[in-house]
Amino acid sequence: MFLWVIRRDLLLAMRQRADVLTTLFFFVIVVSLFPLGVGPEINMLRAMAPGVVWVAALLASMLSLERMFFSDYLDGTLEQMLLSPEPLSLLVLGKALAHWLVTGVPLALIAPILGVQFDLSIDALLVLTASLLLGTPILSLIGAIGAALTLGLRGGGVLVSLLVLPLYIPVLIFGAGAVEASSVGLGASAHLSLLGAFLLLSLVFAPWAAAVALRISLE
Amino acid sequence: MFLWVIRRDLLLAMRQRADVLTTLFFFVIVVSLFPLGVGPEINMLRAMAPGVVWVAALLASMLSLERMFFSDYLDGTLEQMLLSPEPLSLLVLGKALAHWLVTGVPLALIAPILGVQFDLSIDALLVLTASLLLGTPILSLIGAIGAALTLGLRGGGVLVSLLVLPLYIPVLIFGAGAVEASSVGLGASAHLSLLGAFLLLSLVFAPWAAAVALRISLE
Amino acid sequence: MLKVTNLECVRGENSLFKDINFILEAGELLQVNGPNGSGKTSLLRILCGLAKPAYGEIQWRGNFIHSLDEEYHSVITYLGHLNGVKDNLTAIENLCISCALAGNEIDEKKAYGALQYMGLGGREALPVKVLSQGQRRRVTLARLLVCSTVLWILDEPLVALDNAAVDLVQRLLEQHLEEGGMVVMTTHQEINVTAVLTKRLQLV
Amino acid sequence: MLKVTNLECVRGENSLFKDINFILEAGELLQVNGPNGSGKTSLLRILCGLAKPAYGEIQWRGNFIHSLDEEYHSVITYLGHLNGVKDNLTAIENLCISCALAGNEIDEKKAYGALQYMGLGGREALPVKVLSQGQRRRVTLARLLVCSTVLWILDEPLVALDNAAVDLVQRLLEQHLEEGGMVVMTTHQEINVTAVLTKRLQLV
Amino acid sequence: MAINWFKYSSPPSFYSLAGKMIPLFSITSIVLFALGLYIGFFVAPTDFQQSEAYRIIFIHVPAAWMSMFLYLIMAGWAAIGLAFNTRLSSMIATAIAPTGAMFTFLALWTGAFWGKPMWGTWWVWDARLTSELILLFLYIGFMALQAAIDDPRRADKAGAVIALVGVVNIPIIYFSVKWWNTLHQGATVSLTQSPKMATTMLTGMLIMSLACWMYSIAVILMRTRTIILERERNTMWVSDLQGAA
Amino acid sequence: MNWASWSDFFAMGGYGFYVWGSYLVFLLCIIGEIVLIINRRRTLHKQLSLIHKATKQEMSNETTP
Ligand code: HEM
Ligand SMILES: Nc1ncnc2c1ncn2[C@@H]1O[C@H](COP(=O)(O)OP(=O)(O)OP(=O)(O)O)[C@@H](O)[C@H]1O
Ligand SMILES: Nc1ncnc2c1ncn2[C@@H]1O[C@H](COP(=O)(O)OP(=O)(O)OP(=O)(O)O)[C@@H](O)[C@H]1O
Ligand SMILES: [Mg+2]
Ligand SMILES: [Mg+2]
Repeated sequence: MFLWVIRRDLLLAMRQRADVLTTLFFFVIVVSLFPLGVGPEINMLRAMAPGVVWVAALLASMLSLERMFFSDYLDGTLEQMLLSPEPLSLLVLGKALAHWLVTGVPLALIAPILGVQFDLSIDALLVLTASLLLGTPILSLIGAIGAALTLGLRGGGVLVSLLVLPLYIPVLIFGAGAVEASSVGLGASAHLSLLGAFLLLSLVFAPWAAAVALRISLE
Repeated sequence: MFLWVIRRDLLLAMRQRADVLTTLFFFVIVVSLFPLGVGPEINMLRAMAPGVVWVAALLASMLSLERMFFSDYLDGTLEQMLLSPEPLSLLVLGKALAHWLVTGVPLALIAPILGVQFDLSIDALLVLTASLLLGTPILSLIGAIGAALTLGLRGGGVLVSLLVLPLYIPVLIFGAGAVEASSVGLGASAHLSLLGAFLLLSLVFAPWAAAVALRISLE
Repeated sequence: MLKVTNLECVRGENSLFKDINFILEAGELLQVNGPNGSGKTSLLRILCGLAKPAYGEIQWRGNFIHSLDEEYHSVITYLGHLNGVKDNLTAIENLCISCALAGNEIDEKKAYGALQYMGLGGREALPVKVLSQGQRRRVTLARLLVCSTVLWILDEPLVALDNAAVDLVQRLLEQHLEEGGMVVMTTHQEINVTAVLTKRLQLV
Repeated sequence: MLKVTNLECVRGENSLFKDINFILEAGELLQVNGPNGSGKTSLLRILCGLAKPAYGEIQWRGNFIHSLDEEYHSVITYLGHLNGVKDNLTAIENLCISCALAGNEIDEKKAYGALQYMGLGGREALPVKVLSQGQRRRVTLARLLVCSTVLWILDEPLVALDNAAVDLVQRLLEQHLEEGGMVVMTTHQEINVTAVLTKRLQLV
Repeated sequence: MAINWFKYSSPPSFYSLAGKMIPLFSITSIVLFALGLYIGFFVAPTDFQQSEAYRIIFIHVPAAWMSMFLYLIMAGWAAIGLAFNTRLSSMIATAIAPTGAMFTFLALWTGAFWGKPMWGTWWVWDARLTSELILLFLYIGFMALQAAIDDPRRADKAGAVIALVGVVNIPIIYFSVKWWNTLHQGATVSLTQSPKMATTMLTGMLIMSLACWMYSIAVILMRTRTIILERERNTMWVSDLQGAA
Repeated sequence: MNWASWSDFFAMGGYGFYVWGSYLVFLLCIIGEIVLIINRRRTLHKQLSLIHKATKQEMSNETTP
């Protein structure tokens, strides 16, 4: 049933490919904006690359949050989910996972190409991908809470950013930190394992909190 | 009548202060995320400051675009504007100007404070403010086209970013370029006058294009 | 003076109506009837130039409306399904601003009088969001009192109004028609307006 | 078996209804009537636990529904104003998935049969967005054929349906009631279902 | 003649006309590709500066040219659709976008694969490269906007506006090498030693470009036919077509 | 003829990776585009024939009784 939710969301994403691609291109465009703003000096670009890629990933993931529950809310599917005999938090977990598969994974996979534009080393590129793969599910999980809280509110887009960006900060610090550590030769494993710990924590708590938020928003 | 549009939008912004503040906070948060992502080296931060502030301004201005026509579209005011005896492009110009007064000007005014955090010199701070004051109206004007085109579309938020960010790039390049030029001791006047030329161009063409787009979207 | 020939409207893939022909002279009322989704709103939007017909022409005093454009806008007043009032502005601000946007600036006193007439006395300075649905509709309709246009195009003006307000609107329409104005309107309710001539158009 | 005592619902600042009491036994149909905005949808949402009442209790087989929670969900089927079908999925995908979400996985053959019965034969593999409004409603209602729940809570199930489909739904309800099921429904249309007992609840 | 044009601007007759033209253009493009590749790999000599790496030119330059031409043509058809409300021209514009985006991507990709051996880096943020990247974003924005709008007539018009606004980018790409002092120069290749080699190279490049043209036309016609069917699915002629099939 | 042997041809004077990397992607893009179009056309035809069949069935249902 958990699997059904994921399956359904992926099927929908397949049918509305434009939505998925738009997020991806937003990510690419934002990352490409920085060199244009900062100038083409390759050393500086290399140094700021991890931060830039990670901030862009944060923003892309955040902007696509609105989609997580909104169309289901509009067409009544969310009501049906609330009435399902399975625990709601499991459903939310499914939706967050689907969101990750649809936004986080493509971001992580395309990030190395962008990293090449910033002249990152192979090692750093690998760590970048790994940190994004570990970090983006956290973004989807925490984001689910924000998306559930702002469901159907006017100005939801900017509001959700205010709610979730502060919570995203630890992920940003350790995600970007991992890449930097590896590019200056220190190991990235400490940072990555911290990210893993965050992931576990949010896997446990976020679906539950988002489920509560959903019930509140739909009442 | 042009003045009435501006007056009305400012009055509304006054009544819904939360919306205005949210944009401002988004700007502040995004700018503050970078030092977290990139690390605390002050030289690098100083070098990337113009680019970062400008990119954040682009994103903040872009995210608030949705508001430009959307509430008027929902409650039918936009229809009334289309039926006004004044040319529609004048109305659009008024709305873009109001959008600038509400988002662009506060951004430009708060930017020096953020610039101080990046250890910019006084000169550079002044040029930053000047470039933002010259550049943000262009963002509002070009953005009006994108906002008008995506009016009432599913997933409008990310879509508008895809449409307008590429068009924002010249503004970003010359805006951030001006600050950099002044902080390395070259004069910023060449960049600023180019921005001024862009502004004139977009003052002439953007309201007209946005008016065409509005008519298409409302048909 | 308003002449419509062979109008056809296509929404999505099917044609809503076709071969609509009528002439509306000064002092005449045209009432458009039809079930939900039959295209009444679409017709009215075409008449005021907000949408383009798939086929056919609309002439105002002998000129095609798409060639008149802004000139045509200054002789019509269109009130749609939506109220076009802002929740966060007061009734009087809403009235003043919507008149100004329609190219007809009025002073506070006139606006005050119009709201008074519409039975909103004492509520002019409240933000519209605390008003009831019917009261909001009255704020919208107050524009008819202060505008000086000839052709009124009204989409379900009586929705959400109580009997007193319906009477008020009927009297307003009668007065406008007597003065040589024209009205095109839709309504699902019964209405009795004494006009020079009341035409009916049935959409299916 | 479903017992409601002293139910009150408050939306915004005013009370929509209060002191609603009824008991629904196996084989019984409860029809909720009332004008627009009288609180029918609100009542149904409270009955299935989507909203909380301002006052009063709802018991299912002697247990309060808020203590049963997910267990209660597995005995009810709620169909609301909204269809809960996805435009971009096909009819058969929609049916399979919504059943699976309701904790009742069905195979393609069964889903196929249900759609066939609802008069959608030949259209199972089309994306729902190309179906007409009535056909979409039929896709939603097809869930009633394959679910195995006892209590059906239906909000205006007959909307957008033509006469043939209305008959179909009536027969479906009769069969469900004969088998000892229960139905709570609202409708503005006339319906005749032979049930053990048809109760009526009038909201004002 | 005028009547003829009129006839083929109606979707059904264009549909059948395009059906007849597609094989023609496909075969020509296959022949030209074969010829161009043969010249490119076996006739054109090794470049004295770049050795064999320069052979990327036979796809890089055609792809770069096509990316710009196709954008202009797309904007042109879209503008005609916007001005004269002709359905077919808007459909052609819609059909051009994916092919244009593909050639833009290829120009970027092949450029990057050329830059690594020549400049030592996959990517630099110089004016031509950046503006070409923006071109890709413009194509994608056009496609995304049209995909998001359900009403095809509105999609056509909205797409036309954004396509026309984006046209400013094309002169920027083309003249970027002149206006700014950039890494990307066109000169390296034409500076080969003898005029004979330059001519074989030039013929190779031109033949490949022609092949890309033919390919684009064939693919765009195919896509236009599909779009016509999608949009006119409820009309008589499509169901007649279906009944005949 | 520029090439002494096939391996020479594939090596491209040491630039094989770059040259073949470009040409391969070029080929893949072209093939991918054609496949996508044919796919789109095929699903469309399938849908159209389904609709056609359904409407024909309905029409015969209406006329026979
Ligand atoms: C990603 C990187 C690159 C991009 C986006 C790019 C883009 C373009 C574009 C848009 C054109 C056509 C412009 C025109 O017709 O004048 C072009 C032409 C050309 N490019 Fe590139 N290019 C890239 C890398 C390179 C590299 C690395 C080289 C060689 C060292 C190169 C050599 C050429 C040559 C020789 C032409 C033909 C110029 C002419 O004679 O018209 N490009 N490129
Ligand atoms: N973009 C569209 N695509 C397809 N169909 C559309 C579109 N826009 C409107 N329609 C359809 O056109 C029909 C006419 O709508 P319209 O609003 O004109 O009806 P109406 O007569 O005003 O109805 P009501 O009495 O409910 O106001 C409706 O059936 C609607 O579903
Ligand atoms: N959040 C809210 N704040 C204030 N009032 C509300 C709120 N939500 C609903 N209402 C009001 O509660 C009333 C009951 O709505 P409900 O949907 O239950 O009516 P209904 O009987 O189902 O009507 P219909 O026949 O139109 O479906 C309406 O008048 C509505 O305006
Ligand atoms: Mg209507
Ligand atoms: Mg209801």
